[in-house]
Parts: sequence; structure tokens; C-alpha cells
Amino acid sequence: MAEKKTKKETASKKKETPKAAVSAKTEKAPAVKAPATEQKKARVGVFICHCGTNIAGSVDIPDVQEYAKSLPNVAFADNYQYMCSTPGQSKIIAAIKENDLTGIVVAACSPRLHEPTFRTATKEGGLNPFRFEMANIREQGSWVHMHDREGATDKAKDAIRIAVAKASLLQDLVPKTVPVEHAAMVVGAGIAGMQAALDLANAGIKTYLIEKNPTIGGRMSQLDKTFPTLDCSQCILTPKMVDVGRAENIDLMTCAEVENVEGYIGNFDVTIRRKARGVLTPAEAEAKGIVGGGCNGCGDCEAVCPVIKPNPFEMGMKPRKAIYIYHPQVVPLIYTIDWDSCIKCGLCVEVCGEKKAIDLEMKDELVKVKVGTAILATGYDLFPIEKKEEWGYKKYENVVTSLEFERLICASGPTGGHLVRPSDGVTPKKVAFLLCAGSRDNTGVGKPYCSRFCCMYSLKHAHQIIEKIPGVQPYIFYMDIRSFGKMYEEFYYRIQDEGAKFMRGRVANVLEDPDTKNLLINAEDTLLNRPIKLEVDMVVLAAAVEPAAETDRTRKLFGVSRSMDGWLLEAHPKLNPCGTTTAGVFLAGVCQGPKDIPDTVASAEGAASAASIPIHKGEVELEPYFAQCIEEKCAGCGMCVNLCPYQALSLVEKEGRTVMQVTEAKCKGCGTCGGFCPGGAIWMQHFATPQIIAQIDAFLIGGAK
Amino acid sequence: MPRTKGYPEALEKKLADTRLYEDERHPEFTKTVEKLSMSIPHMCYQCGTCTASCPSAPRSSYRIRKFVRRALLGLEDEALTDPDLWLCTTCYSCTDRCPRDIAPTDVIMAMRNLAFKRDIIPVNFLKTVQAIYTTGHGVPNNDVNRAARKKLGMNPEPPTTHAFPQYVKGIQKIIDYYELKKNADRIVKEREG
Amino acid sequence: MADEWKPQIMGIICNWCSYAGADLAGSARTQYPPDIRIIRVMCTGRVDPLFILKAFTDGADGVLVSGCHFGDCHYLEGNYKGAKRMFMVKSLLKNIGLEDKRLRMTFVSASEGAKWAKVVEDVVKTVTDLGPNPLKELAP
Amino acid sequence: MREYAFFLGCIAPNRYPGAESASYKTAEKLGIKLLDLEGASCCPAPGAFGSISLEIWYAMAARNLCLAEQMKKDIALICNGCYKSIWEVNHKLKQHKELKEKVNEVLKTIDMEFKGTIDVWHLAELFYDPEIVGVQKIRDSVKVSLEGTRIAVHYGCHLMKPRKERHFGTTEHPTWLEEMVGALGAEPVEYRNKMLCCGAGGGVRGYDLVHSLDITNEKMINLKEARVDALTEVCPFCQLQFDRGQIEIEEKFGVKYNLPVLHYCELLGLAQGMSPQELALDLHGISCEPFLQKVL
Repeated sequence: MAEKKTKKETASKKKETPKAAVSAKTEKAPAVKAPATEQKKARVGVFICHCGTNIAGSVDIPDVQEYAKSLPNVAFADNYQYMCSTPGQSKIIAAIKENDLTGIVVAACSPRLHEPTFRTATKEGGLNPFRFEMANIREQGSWVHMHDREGATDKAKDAIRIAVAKASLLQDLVPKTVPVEHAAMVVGAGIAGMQAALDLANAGIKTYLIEKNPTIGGRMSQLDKTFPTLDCSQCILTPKMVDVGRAENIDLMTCAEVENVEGYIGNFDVTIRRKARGVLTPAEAEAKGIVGGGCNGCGDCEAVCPVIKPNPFEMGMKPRKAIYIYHPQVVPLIYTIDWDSCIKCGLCVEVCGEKKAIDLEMKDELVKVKVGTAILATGYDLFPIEKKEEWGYKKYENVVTSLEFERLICASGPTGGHLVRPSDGVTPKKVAFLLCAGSRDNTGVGKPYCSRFCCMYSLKHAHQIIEKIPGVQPYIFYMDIRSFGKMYEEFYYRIQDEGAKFMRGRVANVLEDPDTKNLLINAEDTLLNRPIKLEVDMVVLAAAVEPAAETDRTRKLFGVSRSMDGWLLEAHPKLNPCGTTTAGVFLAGVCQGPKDIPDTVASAEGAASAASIPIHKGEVELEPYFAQCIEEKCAGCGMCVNLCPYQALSLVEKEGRTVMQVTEAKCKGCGTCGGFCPGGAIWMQHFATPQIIAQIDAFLIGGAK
Repeated sequence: MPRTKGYPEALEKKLADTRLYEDERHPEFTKTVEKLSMSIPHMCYQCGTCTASCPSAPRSSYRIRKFVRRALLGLEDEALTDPDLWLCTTCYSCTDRCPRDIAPTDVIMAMRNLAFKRDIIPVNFLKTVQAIYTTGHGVPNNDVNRAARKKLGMNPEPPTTHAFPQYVKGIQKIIDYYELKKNADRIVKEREG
Repeated sequence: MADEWKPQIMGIICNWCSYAGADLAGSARTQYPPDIRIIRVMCTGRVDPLFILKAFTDGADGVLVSGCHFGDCHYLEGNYKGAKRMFMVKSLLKNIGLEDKRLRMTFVSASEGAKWAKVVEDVVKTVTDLGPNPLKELAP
Repeated sequence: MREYAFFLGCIAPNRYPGAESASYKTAEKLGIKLLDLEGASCCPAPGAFGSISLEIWYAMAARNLCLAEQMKKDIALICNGCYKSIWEVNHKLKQHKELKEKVNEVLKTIDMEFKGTIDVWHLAELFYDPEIVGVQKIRDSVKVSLEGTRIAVHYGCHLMKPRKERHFGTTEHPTWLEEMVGALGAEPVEYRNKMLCCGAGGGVRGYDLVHSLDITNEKMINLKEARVDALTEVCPFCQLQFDRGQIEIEEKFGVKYNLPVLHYCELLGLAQGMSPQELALDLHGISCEPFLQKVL
């Protein structure tokens, strides 16, 4: 039953498609006359790539070529060492002209790699580029059946047969060109987001910089010094923060989150939630008619606020008020109210006086902006290292994380830069640094990856205490020191020379002496082959990092995938580390994977450059994989309308009938509608039902064997 | 060995250590240990967490990390003939903490199984077997205990194989199925005469 | 060797996750049995139940539909809709007396090359255990 | 009243019958009836048998499991070593079909078959489980509060470790047994490195007594530091190591601790009003007198 029905459909659709195709054409596409090529008998050319020995090593190329020649509709077959090379492409161009081909099949690597290359070649040969189909015989052939020549060869033959079946039915398609909004968005204003926004702004692009916290600066602003140069982190960061605050092209929104994203590359409609910070900026005040008002950062409000809470910027080790700034160098210098702890006593409003900066009734606002491209720079959090219970974090007071250490050693931190033990305020004389705390951990509790910057900052920590505390002894418990960057190994040399003791062994557990609050470390000196117990005053855990908590929500809004470990997935790990599979969305900094500051800045500049290209080009081509309605068949049932996730389909009256209509600009070509049209009335361009059925038939009943 | 051909014997002996990897490697050993232990010692990165967790390590030359390394390298003879093999208290602290999710304790148990196949086994282990073979219990009942049980109003023989000796036959059948009693008796006799 | 029966399995997989995952298995040289042939669609939402039925009437011994993880679909929710249809097809298969295990829907992301290899291995094993598709004799 | 087949093991019935007797009586007061598991044998000792041949260990433990399967009752037991054998073999055979088939081949020779129809529990975990007994019910059952005593807990190894194979959660800083001690009115006392092994397991006690006592001694030093009146545990083998071990430590190292060591069931028995005679505390190597004087 099913089969018959499908067959009939296939037949009838074939007749109708030219009409559908014509109606789908826009005025922009006069060059190719679809019906003319449609009616011609299919003449397909097959080209088989050796890819050096990558394919030829596991696939019998001559055999496959002979087989390809025997297939119906195949007018020409050839092979070449490297089809993607210029001579390889020339073969395609020449063959189209010489053999009057209507479709091209290249059996080589993945279409995700070289489809664009061969489409261009097809076009240069005088055919519509969408008359090209690729057979993947490398990634899904020779490489996964390396030692099964017969199996790989058979699979290659089938793959070509399936591709030829589709190529025989392919149509001319014309990509749509859309204009690109001359604006960009950067989500996250840590060092990555700031750098990307500055680059975009300097390239003349209006840039919206969205930050969830009340200030920009991110993790880097929490650090004391940076390795290996020992630059003061704040000193090199604050100029950038000021630049961001001042840049004309940057529209900085702090206390803001992305609420919703619609559209596609060139035309993203982004809704931003500007959370009520309870305090007006001077500009906002002016807009409200308060002349010379708004927050000037004087801090009078903070002085009178009666509520005391831990400051998250100081890792909770310093108090702040319910109306607060994180630290003196914040950008923008505007106070923020923590609604969870504010008791609305109104003292701040009173003291603020004529500036009228404080509004205790402020509500969240939703702002809509349109951007052409977007960069995600959402950064990282520390892995909750208390989950690795053996090291006693949160159980023993003198076990701290590296980020807490940064605040404790920082001159602007809670202790004014004097490193002290949280338990008794005494300066520690023996400090142990535990590396790979939760990193390189396959137990399912920690993280399987290397967090990449812990080795180096722990070396820096050791240096800092040697510098500040006379007679201190740092112990670094490590498995491997990974000092791979420029001047990093030299830094390692320096710290060893300064007297840090390197203990090659992972710490099994930490115990506390309840009386002295000293810590007893159990480890093995694996180089001496000897278990060691070491009593220290303080333990610093170089905790693993993980994607920031909001990353998952944000990435889903932008349609970005994540890899198995949670970091956002780049389009290609080697060759497109800033891009994503969603056109127009790019990644910067640690959200893509652990990076130190130089790598983060480099990746941010890369992302900014990539994100500016479509904007400067002014227009982008969208793949023409739209749904089309075959109106003769459409019963107007409307089932597809609800299936479409993009509201691209609607029912309209036409010649007295209700039929479905596609808004092409909204359609992204997923085909969900076409997958369930009961009447088979939806024509998915390039993935049309007859084309797919032909592939199925070719695979299962088209075999010559 | 050709590499040290012509060396004086004493020097050759000294150099033997350096040939460890070539001469003594048994890849099959790694595989057998992995199968018996249902664990993955070949994934060890030698961090030492296991040794540092080990209650036996500080008071002996027993280094569980070394045994895992031997499993990884296939150093069968070295692993099985080391008397330290029998110092593991099977406390599983190493297993709980291993960042590579290896079960070093089970690796040790697997190696002990293989050592037994070569008759390498402390006699006390075999005496437990003998005791269980005769009474069903590794720590059998005695008169002091019987008297105490009676005083408590309990049956002097607990309702185990002690009160139901007919069940001992089944136990013996299982042990005989593997010829364990025979081997145990033989080894104990060899050691103690 | 030649007359040993090998299953014919059709894989319809989405471009963004499973196809990319399969490519990753390739570049990582993860080996798996060669008994599957792939048809690429943009999204598993595109998979018409008729495609599956067509494949079985054509004599396919097994069909694997693979897409993105839920919540990870490139087109927001195409995979939910695809999966829903596969349940329907499974019950249809049961109704006509064909083992519904011959149809598998899996979720393999672009970063799960190793998982893809495992999935294929598993499907090939399941289908091999089930034996040839009884409809094959009727196939054209 | 919930019913369980009571797996005794060796040391409780044959060395500390008070622990056995206390288990029956305390459990009954808490709504658990322990039934005799006739013909049960040694679990067998995981250290000794597991070291010789895991295969035989599986088969021997499976025989005990079959006895309970025939009774159609879950097993309850009071020894960590038994828990390791009985619980783990039950768990492994249920998980691995191949292993089960191999074991059943052997069991066939004695007309038995492991089916995998029952579960295995430590009595202490049944006591702690709020759906079965729970701490509150224990507290309610106390007649003689142990108030004024400081009691340290030794968890032992094979009950909760390896963590991944078990279901008890943390093995670094567990506190559930402390809660159960607190329910008796006593003050549970933390001490240094409480999760350290008693030193007896893995056949080490038999293989190298001094080595094994050295570990016990380390524990004793830590316990002494914490100034406790008694140590409680849930494993008669650990109990033996701590109790008889103290005498051996005195012989070998010349140090005296005189720290009473009681199985949790004995402690619970005391709190529920059982007399020291009913618990046969006189069979302990280390006199419980000083502790009893504080309580009674």
C-alpha cells in the first residue's frame, strides 16, 4: 500500500515540479531557465576522488568507477588524485561542457567540507550549482572501514548510486540574498566580550554589549596578577573597560540578559531584558526630565544602607550593602540595588536627594534590537570543588579555591593583599597548591578535560607568596606542569628557582587538625616512590572550570550546540574555532573551551573579525532550501502551519480555495512541514520527496548486484 | 641477551633492570588482569592518588601505583612474585579516589588470582579454605563460645552449617569443582611439611 | 564470504548533529561495520513516515533515524516532531507484524563521533540478530 | 513486621554471640523480624577467597544467596565483609549474564540455581532508612539513654566502598552512623582520619599480623586523641580487629588503650534496655566495664 502510494506521488510530482519551481523563482533569477534543463534526460557525471591514499587506500577506485559507469543516467565517470585541487575542479568544468551533463556527483569527503568547492566548479562549468550532489566516501567510508576494503568499496558504490539517483532529479535553485543589518551584538562583557565589542566598534559597527552583572570586566577583573609577565590584572584591564564605556559605537547594557532571539544571519531580532537596577544613569535621568540628576557614583547611598551582604565579586569574603558597586573601578560607575536583600527603607533615596537617581519601584524592561551578527562570550565558572569531598573544601576553613586566593592576595581585596588564613587571620608559612583539582578527572564527578590555565596561575600564586611573605614555603602538587605558551616554560624555571617545591603526585585527601586548623596532606611523591604526609597552613585548590551557569540558556536562544563537556561547539575545532553551525553567530573566549587571557583575546579578535565580514559585505546568501506549496495538492488542512517552528507558513485564500503559503524569508528549510504533509503537497527544495524516494529506491532496489 | 653479550655476569645482572620492558612484557597479562578485575589499569596516568590513599603504603614498601603500572606494562613476573602483593587490605580508598576511574583494589585481586595459579599464596589464605571446607565457616565455633551461646539462651550451634551440617556437602562440592581443596592441601603440605 | 548474508540498513540522519557526528567518527578513524548507507536531510523533522515504510517495502533490513539531542535541534524542535513520528511508524510496523526493533531513532550530537560508531555497531547487531526483512521477497 | 533472612557470617555467631542475639532483639523492637537462614556458611571471606579465585568466591556466595531465594526473603546481615560478598556477588551476577551462567553451571552440581530474585541489606542501613525504621524510631525505642558518653564510629570499608558500586553516597565524610549513635543519647565524636581501614581486611591480618596491627594502632592513636569512651562499628571483623587487636597491640608494641569496642547492635541493645549479660559483653577482649559504668 504505502509503496504504491509513494510511487504514484513520485510520478505525479515529477510532472508538477516545474510549475512549482517556476512559481518559486523570484525576479532576481533570470539567468537559469529551470524548465529547459528539467525536461532534458538526466546526464550525470561522476567523479571519484582518491584523496591521496585516504580513500584509495581502502577503496578500489577503478572498480568503483567501472561500476559508476554502469549506473542509469550516468553519462561520464572519472577519477582523480585530489578532486578539490584546481586540476580536479577543471575536470568537472570540462566534463560538463564536453558531455552535456545535467548533474554532477563527486564521491570524496564530507559535503560539510567541500560541497561549496564543487558547487562553484559546477557553476563554472555552466550548470546551476545546486545540480551538484556529493557522495561521502571518506569520513563515512574509507576512514571508518580502513581495514575492510571490500566493505568500503561496496559502500562507496552504494553511496554513488544513491547520489546519482538524487543528482538525476536535482533542479536549478537560486539562493536568496538578504541585506545585513549594520549592527552586531556581543553577549558577555568579560575580557573576551569587551575585546570583541571594541574591535567591532572600531571597525565602524554599532555594537550592543550585553552583560548580566552590574559591571563589565568579568573574571579577569577578579584576578590580581597575570602570568607570566606579572602585570597587574586590573591595571591592564581597566583602560579597556574605560574604552568600552566611552566607545561611541558600543551600546553597553549591564544588568541585562538576552531574552529571545528570532531571525537569521543578517537579521537577528534580539529581545534583551534590562533588569531593574533601581538606579538611574545620568542619561536615563535626563530622559525622565531630571536635569543634572542620575547616579554619579558618589557612594552616599551605600554609606547609609543598613543591609549587609557578602560581595560575590570578593567571593563572599568582603561585605557589601544592598545598594552596591562590586569594586571602585566598575564601568559603568552606577550603583545597583540587590532586590533580594533590599528592605526598601528608603534611606538611600533620601540621601541621594536632588540627583533622584534611586527608584525603588523600578521594573525590568524589554528592549528589542536588530543585529546582523552576534558573538557569544559567556565565560566560565569554577567547578563546585566541594563535590570532590576528599579535599575538604567548604568543610575545612583553610582550604580555599584559586579564585578566593586571587582575592586574598589582591591589594584591593578583602585583606588589602595580605594573605591570611580564613580560620584565624594568621599569615600562612606553608601553603600547598593542589593542581588538577577536578580537572582530568574521569570519575564522572569532576571534569575530564584539562582546564588549561591552572598550572600557570598556580606557579604565579607560588611566586606571589614568595614575594610577599618572607620565609614562606609553597608546595605545588602536580601531575604534569603544562607550560606551553610563550614565555611560560621560562616562568616555570623562574618559580622553581625562587624556591617553590614541586611535588609530583596528586593529593589523595586533606585532613584537618581540629585544634590548629592546620591541614594534613596525603600524597605520594611518585618520583621518590614514597607516600608523604605534609602538614601545611593553607591549601589552595586549582579548581576546574566549567561553562558559566547561564551558558546553556543563552546558547539555546542562539541555536548553538555544545560539545560533550558542555563548552560551546565551534563549527570546526581547527579551522573554524570562532564560528558555529548557526550562520552569523560566533564564539569568543572561554565559553568555547578553557583559555588563558592571551588566547581569549586572540579568539575574541578572531570572532570580531569573522562577525564583521557579513556586516561589511552588506548582504548574505541564504541556501535556497525553502518549502514550497504545490497548490493543486494542498487541501488547506493547516497541519503544517502548526508544525513550523518559525511561523513561516500560513493559510491563504487563492482562487476560492484555502491553501498554504510560505513566507520565504522566515523559512529556514528544516522540512518539518514536508515530513508530515498528508497530501504530499509540500515541496522541500533540494530535499524533495521524489528525490529522497529516489535515493531510497536506488539504495535498496537499484543495486546492479 | 645479545645486547650485553660479552659482559661479565655481575654487570649483566646489574643491567638486567634496564631490559625489563623488552624481556618481561606480557601483553596477555594486561588483558587477563583487566578481564578478571573488570577494570582498566591500562588507563593509569601514575598520579599516585592510590598510594597516598593506601593504609598499607606508609608502613611498608607496598606501592599500589607500582602494581597498576606493572599491569599496564605487562610485567607479569615482577608483579606476581612481589610479596607486597599481599599487603592490600582491600579498603577501596584508592578505588574511590582514582581520577581515571580505575579500581586498583580489583586489579590487585586479579593479580592475586593469577599468582595463586602459580601456587604463590600465603598459607593463611589456604587455611581459611580448609576451615570452610570442613565446617562451612572460616572462623568456626568453639567450646567457650558454645557455652556463652547457651548462657544467652541460644542454640550452642548457630543455625548455619554448624547446626545443619548436611549443607557442608554442597560447599565441598563447589570447592571440589574447582579442585581448590586438593591444591590447598598440596601447597600447605609443601610449605609446612 | 560472498553468500554470507549482510544486512541492508538505511540511515536517514540530520545534517547538523548526527551527520557531523558521523564525520567526526571518520576523522577520528573510529571503525564500525560498513553495513549502513546514509541519506542526509537537514533535520529529522524532514523524515516522512512514508520514507521509512518505503525503505521496508523495498526490502531494507533496518532503518536508523538519527538527529540532535532534544533541546539541541538546529531548527529548535524538528527532532521532537521527527521522534514522535517514529513512534507512530514503530506501532505501524508492529501492526503489520514487522519487528519494530528494525527501526531505531537515536540522538547523536556533532561532538559524539564515538557514540555514532557505537550506535551503528549496535543497530547492525540488532538487525543481524533479527535476520533478513521478511518483506524482502515481495520487494520489486 | 518486615521479614528478612538473617545471614550470620562467622565472627558474630562464633565469637561475639551477643551481637547476634542483640540483632534479633533490637530489630524486632524496630519492626524487623530476622529469620534463620538455615545452612548458610561463611560468606565466604572476600579477602581470602577473592584473592584465591574470584570465580569460586562468586559461586560460594551465590550458594548462600540461593538459600535466601528459596525462602523468598531479602537478606539482612550485620557484617561488612559479608556485605561485600553477599551484596556484591548478588549485584554482579544480576548485572553480568555471562558470569551468572558460569556460576549456575557450578550450582547445578548441587541442584541449585541463582535466579537474582532477592536483595541484600546491611541491618544498619535498614535501621537508618526512614521508610523502614529511621533514626526517629530508634530514638523512640531507647530506654536507657547513653547520655554522657562520647562514642566514635568506625564505618569500615566494605559496606560503603567502592562508592560507585554502592548507594551510600559520600565515603569521605559520612555521618549517618553518627546520627544513629546520637539517637541513642550518646555524643558522636569525630576523630582524625575516621575512614581509615581497621587493617584486618584482604587477608592481611593472617598474612602479616604486625602490619595489620600497625594500621589498627594508628586508628587507636587517633581515637585516643579524641578522648572517646567507646568505639562502635557495624562489622564483627573490624570489631575483632579492634577488640582482640588491642590485646595483640599490647603484646607486640607495648601500648595499652583499653577502649571498649561494641557492635552498633550491642550498643542499641544496651540503649533498649538489654543487660550486659544478655549481650555477652564479657566475651569481649577489652572490658566494657568503664563504659558500662558511665551508662548504667
